[in-house]
Amino acid sequence: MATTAEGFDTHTEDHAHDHADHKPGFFKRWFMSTNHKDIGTLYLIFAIIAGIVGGAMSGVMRLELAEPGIQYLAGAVEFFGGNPSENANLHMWNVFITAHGLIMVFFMVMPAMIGGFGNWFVPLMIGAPDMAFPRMNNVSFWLTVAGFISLCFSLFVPGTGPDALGAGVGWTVYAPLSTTGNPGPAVDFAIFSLHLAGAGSILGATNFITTIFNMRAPGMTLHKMPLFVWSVLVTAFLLLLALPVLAAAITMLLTDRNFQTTFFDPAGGGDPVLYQHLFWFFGHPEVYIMILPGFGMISQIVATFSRKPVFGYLGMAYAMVAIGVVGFIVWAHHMYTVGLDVNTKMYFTAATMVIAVPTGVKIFSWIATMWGGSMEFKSPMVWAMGFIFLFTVGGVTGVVLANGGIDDNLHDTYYVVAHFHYVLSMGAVFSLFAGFYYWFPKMSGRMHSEFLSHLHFWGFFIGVNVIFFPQHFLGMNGMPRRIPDYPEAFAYWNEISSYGYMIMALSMIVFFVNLAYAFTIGKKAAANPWGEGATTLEWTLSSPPPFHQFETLPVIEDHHDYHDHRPASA
Amino acid sequence: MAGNVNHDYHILEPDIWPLIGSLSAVTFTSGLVLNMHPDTFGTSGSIVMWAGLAGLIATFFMWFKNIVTEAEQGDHTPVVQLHMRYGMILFIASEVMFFVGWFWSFFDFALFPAPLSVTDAGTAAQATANAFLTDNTASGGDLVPQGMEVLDAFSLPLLNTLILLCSGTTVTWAHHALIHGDRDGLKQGLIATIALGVLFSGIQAYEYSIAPFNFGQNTYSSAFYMATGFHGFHVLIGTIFLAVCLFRVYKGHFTPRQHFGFEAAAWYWHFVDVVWLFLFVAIYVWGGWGAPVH
Amino acid sequence: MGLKSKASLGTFMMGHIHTRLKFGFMALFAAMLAVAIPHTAFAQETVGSEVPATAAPDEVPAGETEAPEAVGAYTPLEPVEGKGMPTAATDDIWKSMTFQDQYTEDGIYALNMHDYILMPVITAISIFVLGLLLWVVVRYNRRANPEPSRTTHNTLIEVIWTIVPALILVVIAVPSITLLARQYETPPEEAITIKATGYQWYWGYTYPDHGEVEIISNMLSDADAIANGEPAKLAVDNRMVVPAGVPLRIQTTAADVIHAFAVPSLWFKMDAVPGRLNEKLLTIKEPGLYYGQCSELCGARHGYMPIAVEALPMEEFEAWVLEQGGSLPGAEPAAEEAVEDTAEPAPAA
Amino acid sequence: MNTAQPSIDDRNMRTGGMALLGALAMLGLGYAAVPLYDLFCRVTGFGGTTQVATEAEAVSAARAGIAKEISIRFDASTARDVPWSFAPAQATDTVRIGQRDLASYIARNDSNYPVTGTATFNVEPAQAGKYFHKIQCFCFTQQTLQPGQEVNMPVLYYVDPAILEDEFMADVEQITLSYTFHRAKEAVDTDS
Repeated sequence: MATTAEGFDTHTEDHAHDHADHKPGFFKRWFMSTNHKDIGTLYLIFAIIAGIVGGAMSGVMRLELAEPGIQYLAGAVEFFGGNPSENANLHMWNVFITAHGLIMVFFMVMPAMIGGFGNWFVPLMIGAPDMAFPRMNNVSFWLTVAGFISLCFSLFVPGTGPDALGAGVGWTVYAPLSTTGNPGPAVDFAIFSLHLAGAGSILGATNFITTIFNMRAPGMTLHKMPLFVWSVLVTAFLLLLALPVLAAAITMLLTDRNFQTTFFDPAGGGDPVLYQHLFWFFGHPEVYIMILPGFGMISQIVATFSRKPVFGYLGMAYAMVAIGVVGFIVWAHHMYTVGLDVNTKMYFTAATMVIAVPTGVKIFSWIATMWGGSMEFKSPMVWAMGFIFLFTVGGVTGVVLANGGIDDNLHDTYYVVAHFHYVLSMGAVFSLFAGFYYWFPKMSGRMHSEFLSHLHFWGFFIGVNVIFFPQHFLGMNGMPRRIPDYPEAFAYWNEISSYGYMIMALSMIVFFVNLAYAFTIGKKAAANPWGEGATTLEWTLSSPPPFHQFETLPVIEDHHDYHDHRPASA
Repeated sequence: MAGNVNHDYHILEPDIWPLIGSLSAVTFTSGLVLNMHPDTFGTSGSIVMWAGLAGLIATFFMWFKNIVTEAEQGDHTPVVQLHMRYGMILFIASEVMFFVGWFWSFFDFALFPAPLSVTDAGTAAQATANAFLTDNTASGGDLVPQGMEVLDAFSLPLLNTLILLCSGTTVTWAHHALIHGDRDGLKQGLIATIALGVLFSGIQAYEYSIAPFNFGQNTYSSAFYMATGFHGFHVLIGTIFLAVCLFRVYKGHFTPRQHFGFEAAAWYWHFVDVVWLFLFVAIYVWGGWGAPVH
Repeated sequence: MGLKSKASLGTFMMGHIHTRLKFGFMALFAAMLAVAIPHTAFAQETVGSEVPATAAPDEVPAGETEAPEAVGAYTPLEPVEGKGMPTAATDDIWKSMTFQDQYTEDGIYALNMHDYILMPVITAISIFVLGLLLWVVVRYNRRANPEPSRTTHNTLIEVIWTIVPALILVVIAVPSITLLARQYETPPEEAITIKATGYQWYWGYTYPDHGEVEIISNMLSDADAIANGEPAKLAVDNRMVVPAGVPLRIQTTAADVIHAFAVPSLWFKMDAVPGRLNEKLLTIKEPGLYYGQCSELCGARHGYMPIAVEALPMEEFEAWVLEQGGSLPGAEPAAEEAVEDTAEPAPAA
Repeated sequence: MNTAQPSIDDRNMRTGGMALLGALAMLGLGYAAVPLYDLFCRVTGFGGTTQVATEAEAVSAARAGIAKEISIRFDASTARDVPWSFAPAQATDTVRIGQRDLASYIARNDSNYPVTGTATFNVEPAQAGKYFHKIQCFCFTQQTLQPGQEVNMPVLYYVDPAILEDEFMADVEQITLSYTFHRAKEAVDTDS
């Protein structure tokens, strides 16, 4: 099978050079792009920049939390052009938690997973020449950038008052803190940021669903699609159905703030809890939006490096569908302490625990895929294995939190912070790095250093565990989240957690060194650097693929055998 | 496209409008924020907002112009038309979820109403207390606070319902005419639909102008204006969409076999129609039931 | 105090992995029994065992022991290290890694559920997955197994790994639902009502059954707290004083934005939502000082609005009420409003 | 343009005719909706609003002759920007289930300027809400109090006897009725 990849490669080269590799000039190529691979690259670059910004913010936060008392916030206030005062400094903390959350969710994980890898590899994996709506694809990206710009504006304008800049409302933007509690324009900029990024994501979701339904190569039925494509399909549906509800909710926030409506204001008969329902109806699917593409990538990687097809393919695909569907009916488990009645709480406890079943199916199927395999521990594989273990740890603490009665103690403590960073900062981010190392040779045509990638992995693995594992202790011991200062008793584990950040930050330097290495002295990548385990269609193309691939569509005849490439029209 | 492309998909040339459109969007929203906070930003907001809006409108115009040009060039093969069908269906699905947000808040207020009443208290509280013991009127726990007047569902709103339903039939008439090659019927049907759409918007605007309550008065009025206002906005978009189709008909576009632009407009129009039926039943009839009408 | 017994109770999985693991599976079944056994009996031999249900003299600082005789003289309770507050790792590393000791029946039930059901189960699952991963690394690497199998299906194992997790969840659901039902027991009519109102950024406590006593509770500065012998960032100027051992009806609301009234050692957390009253039963088992913090983001000083619940024997509580100018239920309400000056409070700057 | 055969014209005519008929039918149905819906509501008692008690219902509830009593707690809160003293005249009261009772709240404006407030209420425990009926209450949208002015605000209520059949209410011994006064929004605040 290794030979088939090259076989296809030569085939494309027959006609690749006249048209397929004709690239437009710099501005046209990167600012007016209608090419899914270029747009995917733009998304990845954007996500890396946003990740640096959001990561730097978390660095300031970990620094501040390293010991009790307020040490660094005044500097942060000055950095954004404000006048330090106790109020402004403490408000700046809330601005940081808000911006860190929004950036990491909307401008790092989502653009990287769906915009970056989704754009790059969904068309390649289904044997399509591009996305269904190439121009709309581009506006999806630029709307995400526009949203980021709006969020950046919010950091420099008044939040609670003329001296306290930025939106200090948390990424959940709960009313009334976001209405009467933060009257300045910062929250309006943040709200519009979500509108813009959300519009971009809805258009992107439409694009992905259409592409996946309509542009699969001849012979590739839904049940022959690679699992990554399945994961993006489910994710796109979640985006399509969840984001508009968020748009409605934040529009109501906007009118409550500026046009005297009282949707969430009890003074006019409104209800602050209504906002939480609307937000979490979006917010819970959103967390699956952030992890499902990761599931897909891990499936591809595990199969590739075990040199074995995915175990229980159908179970894996439908487990993702099940997670997506159930994800829409569990939202109120984020609201256990608002005063829900007992039946509601029991329902949401039970429904939430149900999600553990399909998730367990996925974990065990990945292990079963490796079982009996011939595993090779290339960098993507170690990241994938790290993902499986850490996501399990994050998942089981989710089972603890699912219990409404237990959550009475843990709600809004560091235990929750630890839980969602285990599933996101480790789950989603590990899968992002796994996917990055997996596809980097394909995208860039260069090989990264395996040594540096492994070094990056171990540094990151140790770093994030040192950051977040002690946070379970802090949460159980009672430390609330979103506070810049804490009782002395919490100092020890906070200090350790902050050391973990240093380790993690160092490992990220290794990552960038690795990138620099790959682009300067990295070897040229072969069409398929991973060997016979890599069976999906992208490995049949050159690295990097031609500017326009599959000008003759590949024909799929067998699930595990994508090498037949007779022209469809023949 | 180059000669050795062996598929029917539409590979587009680079385009500047996505970039312009996105930057216009953030300019527009930023202008809105500036406008909302004149205390902080003075009067600088309007120009930013209008600049952004102009950019947005230019983007929409150029974007659709390009699509139409491409369609007329024959780039829209059957599979590309199928893409557009999927795209439009999915877009409408997301719009449905957008309205779910409004209905959610409306039903929250309707089913779990906060008790606000506009009965004038006066100051003679004890006298009022005595009156309470003999008074039979109910108060408290209403979606529409007592004493508040609502619009009569069976007056102009009913007329509007009929107008929209009627426009649904005229757009179908136009569609059938198009399929059967009856260009005159197509034009007449479209003109009738657009006229009904404009009539609807006019009546809605008139109704807003005479409504006995305003946007920020209470939760009923806020939910009312939000839901019907966004619906009205969609009617406006749909009317423009149909008007563009009419313009294209006069330009000789659309064939009995290929006319997705028209179909998309018709789908959108039916979506707007169905949303109105829910609005009419839920907000006008059910929500306003029992309250005094204006 | 009770260091040894504590280590065997609340130790986290890093403690004695071998024993914990073995214990974990047995605990699963033991936990089912625990649900059936009257919770009090169970509680006595675990968390409750280290502190007698009634206040032991050594629990209360010397000055306080005379209190019963001197009714009418309320002396603020001195905090007890490690009770009702988080534990520093430098004092007791194991205790700093787990829940605070619980002083309510529901809290003990929940803690037991966590320690004897959830914790063993999640630890076992994590270790099981880790073990499988290590096993495949050792056994199925390219050198050990050069020829991969082509197995992609095994209906039996797929059914098993769907059914078994579902069964484990059912096992968890039983005590979970029981716990929820217990937490929703409504307060009896005679329960003493305390209303906690969240403000930006302090708490107000009113006692409607005791002649509208109103307490405004601001955080003490670090220096004052330490001078008082209390933990900094948790100590307050005016505590929420309640009687121990009797049912309390805790009601929460807020005057501006959403806050949350949370006391970890009482397993109690309830949002304070403006325009809405939340209510929950709370019975504190024994006198003591229990600290908590606002647990819903509420603005700049969110981290600086702690909660201090001071549970006293009934007669001392009544003495405190009278000292605050309040009245006791059944007696004539006090005419004057003693705490008038606190009506327009300002947060400690 | 109309190159079609006569049959298409015919079919168009038929379609048009059917559309006209449909429109007429809808018009008729639309106007018939008023009396039909009215009739429906009169028969079913469904009026699109919830928990509004009338004197007649209260009387019939009282006539049910239930001897069981329940304790009612009255709670009063003010939002931060309402400088009023606002409290119930009595913290608790015991009423016979089904019996009407009158409670009152007292509000006094402690500031030296007129303040317009607006009240909202809720009932705890939440499941009791649907059994707690207020026949009359003071939930005025705009209650303006002059400096130092004190008003007595009565609430006339009863507890629905259906409460006795609800298993979720079986161990509820006290129901709290809570009122919160908020500052009336400036946009509709015509008094100050």
